[in-house]
Amino acid sequence: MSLEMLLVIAFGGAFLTYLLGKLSPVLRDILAVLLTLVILAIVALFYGRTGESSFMNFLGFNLSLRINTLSWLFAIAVATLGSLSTIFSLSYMKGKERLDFYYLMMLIVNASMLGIVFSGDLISFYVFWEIMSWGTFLLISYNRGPALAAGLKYIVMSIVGSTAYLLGMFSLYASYSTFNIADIASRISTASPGYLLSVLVLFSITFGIKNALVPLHTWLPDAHSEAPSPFSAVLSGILIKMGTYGFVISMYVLVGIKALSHLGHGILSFHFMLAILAAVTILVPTFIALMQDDAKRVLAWSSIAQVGYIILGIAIGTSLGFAGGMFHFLNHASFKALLFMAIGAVEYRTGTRDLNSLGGIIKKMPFTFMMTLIGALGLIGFPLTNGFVSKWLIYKTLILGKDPFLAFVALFGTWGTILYAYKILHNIFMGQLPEEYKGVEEAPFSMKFPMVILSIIIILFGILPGIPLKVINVIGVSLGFKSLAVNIWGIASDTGALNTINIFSAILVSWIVVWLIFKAAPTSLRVEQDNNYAAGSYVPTGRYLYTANFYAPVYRIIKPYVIDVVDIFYMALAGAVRTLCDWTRRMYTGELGSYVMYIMLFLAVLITMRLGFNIW
Amino acid sequence: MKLAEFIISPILAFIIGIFLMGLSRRIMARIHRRYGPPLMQPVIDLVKLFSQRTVSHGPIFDIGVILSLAGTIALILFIPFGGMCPLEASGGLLVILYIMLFAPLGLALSGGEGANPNISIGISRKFILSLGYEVPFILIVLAVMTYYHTISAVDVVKAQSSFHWALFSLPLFLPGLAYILIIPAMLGIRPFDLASAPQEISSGPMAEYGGKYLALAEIEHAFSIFITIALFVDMFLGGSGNVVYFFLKVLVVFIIGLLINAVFPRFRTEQAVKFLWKWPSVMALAGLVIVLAI
Amino acid sequence: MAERELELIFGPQHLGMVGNLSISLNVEGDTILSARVNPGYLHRGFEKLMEYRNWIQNFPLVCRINMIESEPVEMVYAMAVESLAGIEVPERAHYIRTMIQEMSRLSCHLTAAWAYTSILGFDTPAQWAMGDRDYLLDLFEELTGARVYHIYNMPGGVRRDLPEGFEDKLLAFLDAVAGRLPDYNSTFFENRLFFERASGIGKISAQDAVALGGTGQVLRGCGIKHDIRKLEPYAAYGDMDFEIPTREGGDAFSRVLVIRDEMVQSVSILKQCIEKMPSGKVYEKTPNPFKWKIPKGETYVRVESARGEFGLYLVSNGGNRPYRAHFKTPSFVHGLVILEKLLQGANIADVGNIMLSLYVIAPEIDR
Amino acid sequence: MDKLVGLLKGIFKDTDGESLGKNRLRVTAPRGSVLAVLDYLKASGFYQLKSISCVDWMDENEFELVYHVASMESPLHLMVKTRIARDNATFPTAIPIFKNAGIFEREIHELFGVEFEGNPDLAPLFLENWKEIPPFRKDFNMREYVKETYDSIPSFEEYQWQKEN
Amino acid sequence: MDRNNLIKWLKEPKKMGNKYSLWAVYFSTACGVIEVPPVLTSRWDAERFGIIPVATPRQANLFLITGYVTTKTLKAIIRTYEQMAEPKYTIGFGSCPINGGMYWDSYNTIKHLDKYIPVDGWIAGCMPRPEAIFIGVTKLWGMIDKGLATGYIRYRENYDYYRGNQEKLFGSMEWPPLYTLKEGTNDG
Repeated sequence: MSLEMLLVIAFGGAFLTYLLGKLSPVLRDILAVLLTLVILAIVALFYGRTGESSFMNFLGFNLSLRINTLSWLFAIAVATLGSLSTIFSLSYMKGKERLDFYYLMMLIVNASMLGIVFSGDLISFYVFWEIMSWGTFLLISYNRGPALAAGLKYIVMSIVGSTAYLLGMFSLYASYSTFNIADIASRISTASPGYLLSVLVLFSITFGIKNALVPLHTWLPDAHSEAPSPFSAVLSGILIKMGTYGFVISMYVLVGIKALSHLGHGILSFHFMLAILAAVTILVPTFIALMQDDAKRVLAWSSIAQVGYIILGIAIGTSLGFAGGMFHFLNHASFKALLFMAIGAVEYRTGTRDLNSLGGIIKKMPFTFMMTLIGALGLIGFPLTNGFVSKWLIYKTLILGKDPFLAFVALFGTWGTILYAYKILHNIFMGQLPEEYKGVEEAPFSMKFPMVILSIIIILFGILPGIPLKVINVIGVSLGFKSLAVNIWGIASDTGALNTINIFSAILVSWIVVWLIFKAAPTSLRVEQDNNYAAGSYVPTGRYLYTANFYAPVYRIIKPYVIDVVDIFYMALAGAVRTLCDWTRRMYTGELGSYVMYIMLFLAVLITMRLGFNIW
Repeated sequence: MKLAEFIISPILAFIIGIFLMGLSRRIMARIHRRYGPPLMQPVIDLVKLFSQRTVSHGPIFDIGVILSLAGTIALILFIPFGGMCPLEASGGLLVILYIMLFAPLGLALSGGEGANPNISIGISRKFILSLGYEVPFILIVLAVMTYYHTISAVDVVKAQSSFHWALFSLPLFLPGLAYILIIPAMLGIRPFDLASAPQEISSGPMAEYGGKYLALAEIEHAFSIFITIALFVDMFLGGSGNVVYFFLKVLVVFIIGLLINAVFPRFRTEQAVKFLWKWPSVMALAGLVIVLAI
Repeated sequence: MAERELELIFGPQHLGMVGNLSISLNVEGDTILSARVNPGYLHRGFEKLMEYRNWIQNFPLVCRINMIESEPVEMVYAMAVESLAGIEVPERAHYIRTMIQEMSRLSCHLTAAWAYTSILGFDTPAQWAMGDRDYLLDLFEELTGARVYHIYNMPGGVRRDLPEGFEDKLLAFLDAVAGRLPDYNSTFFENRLFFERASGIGKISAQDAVALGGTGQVLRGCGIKHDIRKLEPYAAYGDMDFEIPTREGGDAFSRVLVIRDEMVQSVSILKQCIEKMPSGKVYEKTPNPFKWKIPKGETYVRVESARGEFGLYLVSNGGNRPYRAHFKTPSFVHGLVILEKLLQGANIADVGNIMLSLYVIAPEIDR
Repeated sequence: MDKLVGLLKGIFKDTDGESLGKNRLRVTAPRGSVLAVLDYLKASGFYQLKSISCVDWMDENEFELVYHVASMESPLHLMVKTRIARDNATFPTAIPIFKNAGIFEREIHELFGVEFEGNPDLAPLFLENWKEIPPFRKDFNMREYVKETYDSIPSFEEYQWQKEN
Repeated sequence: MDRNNLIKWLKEPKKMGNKYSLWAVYFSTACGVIEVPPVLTSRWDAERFGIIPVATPRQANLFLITGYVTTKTLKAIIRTYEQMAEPKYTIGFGSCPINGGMYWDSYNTIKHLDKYIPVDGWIAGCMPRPEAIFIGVTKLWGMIDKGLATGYIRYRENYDYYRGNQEKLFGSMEWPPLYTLKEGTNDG
């Protein structure tokens, strides 16, 4: 099976599904699931393959597809999440309108993501990138109303990103007259640091927007909360990671470690700046997430913060940090998708995801609770989940790299994460069950199944982190990092090793001991929720649940400091642009002379910029 | 030998923790100008609690409290203690930092199913407080790890052998003091007992606990007294290869902490967080800067 | 977004509740939106019970209206009966009454100090205060035979004269308490954390305090010099030289400090009592209680209890039992009106703090 | 004191004032002018409503409402009294004049059954599930009630004896 | 700890634990509570015997019903008592819960507490002195030793009687029965 065939199946299947939907919705559903499963199987079979093939000649440029371990890792994540979210969609989307369109877009976005990771040159990368962006836009605004506004916000920022990408791409072409990534990479080491930096900055804008790196994140909270839940899982789980892929490609494939290390030194180096940006991305969104009342908005802000960890690991640029960042990308894909699906299941059953009005759902949806719990534990980075290992790697890198302040931000962000993760768990599942949710049922099988798979991944990679770490180590080595001493249970090292098996068995044994003690004591009486301490009174119905303003004291402390300054800035900017446009209308005088003058001015600016690059 | 440590160190920790609990009640009584309970009182309480028949609110109510104690017991195995550290090569201080999460998270989950707003408020306060004390605590741990350039607790202890105690070294003096300031917050005792403030929210997370649940929570508290102080002894007082010396060091630190908390009332939540983000954090930060500068 | 309000029930079975009272708090986050005090857990219908008992039988009854400080209640009832029946009280009885009033005030303030400190979590001064109060109860026991309910005041005076050597014991106690004051100051009143917990909490303006019917510490904490002992001296207070301590803040901190200063004044009044104590008989004989009828009439008498103005409106229809008695207790207004007002917008951590700084004692509300 | 009585009599024709010993003044006013009197008193320095008492004069089939008002500076204490009919007793509320009047009225409403018009909160204060006539009325026989309610409940010994036989 | 005690501890740890660790519900039912703070604080120091006040009924095993009980309080007492962990002990404190005491004719206080909840021991007097509380507690110890403090078992076994009496007084109760009622008893 070749890469071209895969993409043909992926895109063709998507359109076939759309057409089949006109005939029979059931067949459409089956085909969509089958298609994603087939893609998953094919991608899985690609494991270990490397190679590049040209598939098309476009205006004289050779467009090529390429596979290596790096793209395989991303592709398998795409394919897994794609199939799971499609299965999840089956019951979640049931009864909604324009379903053919929904499935078409889902499958096309998946296919385009596969296209991105398998692209061997900048042009096909760009084409797939645009398909993905527009498909995402259509899916985000699927629900219309506020969703349309969120989608517009997304696509405007996406276009800005694409423009930056095009600038970078053409600039590279101008220098090396090829679009092929591998060709550019082999020649770029001779370029001046200033030029490299400018290209990197341009690409960083593109990928930073997709990756929702502060200060380019503002599209994400709206988009995540407005999109349909299965797509939110894809969006947060893998789609924004295309930005991560872009960062890896531009930093370590295009430019390469060696050239990268020459870009400035100490605090003023490129990757240190990126790391600081990542630290800000961890810190601020974590606390904004804490203050949200909509479950999906909490998760959306949390996605931004977690992306911060990924970029932090990758930006630091040691083999341990790179491994941590890459592993965290996988982990984030698993637990954030799981969380979005679980919230989706709750929303599907109760009709709301408002953290203030839910409560006590654990009595009705214990399975969904367990899944949310596992997802939340992974998010926190609880020992025995995969999030722990990746965060441990990142922390260790930072501490031993003498960056304790970045480490502090990362660790502190984790404690913020605990707060909002528990808030989600508590406000949805814990506490008293309100009257109106007495009739809620457990999620259907097609929702349970993807959640189970994801939770198994979380636990498995948490106890045996060696499985993904070995793959990541291969990638790292291929990119020129030092090889790590990876075992199946973690990492051996002189400065503090990690052994998850030890942790697992210690906790298991002490669990058994405590459980035996617990069992030896008299059995306790199971009581209803209204048999509860209320200072001697009977529990008032429906008014005995603490959810609103869950962390009120913290809110009061942080509220003056934690505001989305960036969003406010962009909004002000948008307002200013509108005024500016009103003003510029007056420039269209209709006289040829003035237009000529504008063009001259513009050229002058361009020339100055060009000169500026050279001087730098 | 190694295998025996797995059994001995939790049991010793339990004995020391329970002894410290009894001792603290006794010392507090003397400060109150009264006689105080027998030293064995915590054990008597535990015996009684385990014999009681109480109520449960659901499976997570049980699992949470078991998880919290299990995590704490597992944590003991990672802490160098009198020459023993059964799981020394399994992640070091970073893992300790994370396994310390088991106890509050387990209690929070268990209490959450208890479906009582007092519990929820208590948990919310507990997490807020932990957000408060983790700032100085992380800074302190980072200062220690950066100074000794290792994340392994055993190596930190080794580096302080032959009386090169970190508390009396220039860079780590301030973090050491900061740690003493945050010990009551980490243990949730006065003046930082706002999570379980009985006069405000009816003992918060414990409100629905009785019998064995309370007993497990008490044991967990005994362990965490030991762990918190043992970490201090390991990081700043050079640990000890001898259990008796180690115990003496723990005792001294504990009594100093006790005298502080005898005369202070409870903070309000915001005041506690502001205090913790102010003095201990500034001290720890100063220590970290000095460590980096050297 | 729908905001969910929580109804948090504070009391009666609650460590933060001193007395048997229930407050249901409407909470969002940790802020109280509104509070509703739910009294009645101690309602025995005293005023109704009094209508079924004759004038003397009511003495053991009325003192139980306030368990913490029974003296002012006895006093006010005795004064009301005396005023209706036109009985003159001997001078020495006035002094003894003054003395026992002040002892009772001291004991009540120490209880309040215990309650207030233990709610804030000051275990140490709480334990000390309660321990010190017990020595005062010993003195009460020697004087009256009971620790709590003394039934010492009678119409026409007090039940019995001071036992021998009582003055010395009282003086020794007063010196001991005054000697403890620095300890209390350093651990409690001058503790920085006490200031942080109490200042600005439960703030009420002087106008509101008057308009809502506040008395005692509530007024004096707002800087209003209002004290029945000065305004309308009863017993032997006219002969005593003392000051009315006031503070300007109007918050819990000021009210608690006023309580402390009042204790200092009480000690001084007690010392003056012992100094100036005249000799003579301690009670005026009254008729056979079963045949005692009091002429038709009505009266309102008031004393300054530890918590503020304690009044009794007593109506006689010429029979051998009261026709109607109505107590004006300080906690009634403090607990039902001012407390509800001050709890609005307060933090849930401060419920007990505000309640006890207002000196709310549940049985006084319920009667 | 006499001056005040004179003043009051000058403004409100049907009021009557009488001194009751030192510092006590009883002002009797008919139902219609009580609130006006209170309003006037408040304006002339009697800021504080201490309490409202209610006396059940069953023989005359009247309730007597006594408003205790006092000033902060002078020791003078005024009792403003009025009589209202006992059957279906209603009276306008004094909340507009004295903010704390509501709670006293709530108490009287529960214990005597006087309906205060305009008082928004007349919920039961002390009693729960009270089904009898208001307990402080003179025609409520307390001892009879106690016998019926509490003494009729069997003791544990009686119950066991019943069970065995 | 002398040898006798040690043997007892080894033989019957449950009983000994329950004896020496009486945790009291903090419920100021009525005026009797004014003698409880002195007992708990430095003059009398009940913590010597393991008696401490605790916050919620779930944690407690000793219920001191201090003084007269009004109907409103009785409801709270029953609720609190039912929420306590077993084994649990109640002590009626003062004259009023025994037979109404001086409120024998009050319309709002119940006269015999043991008609509504089981009471293991009584301390008479108004007020009982702190010493009396200690005597009461030692009596309770003796009862625990001999296995006589079985109020909670009596409550469970005769729940229909107690619940019936409670419902007679309150009309209907908000919360469902704690134990299942036996047949044909819940009609009063």
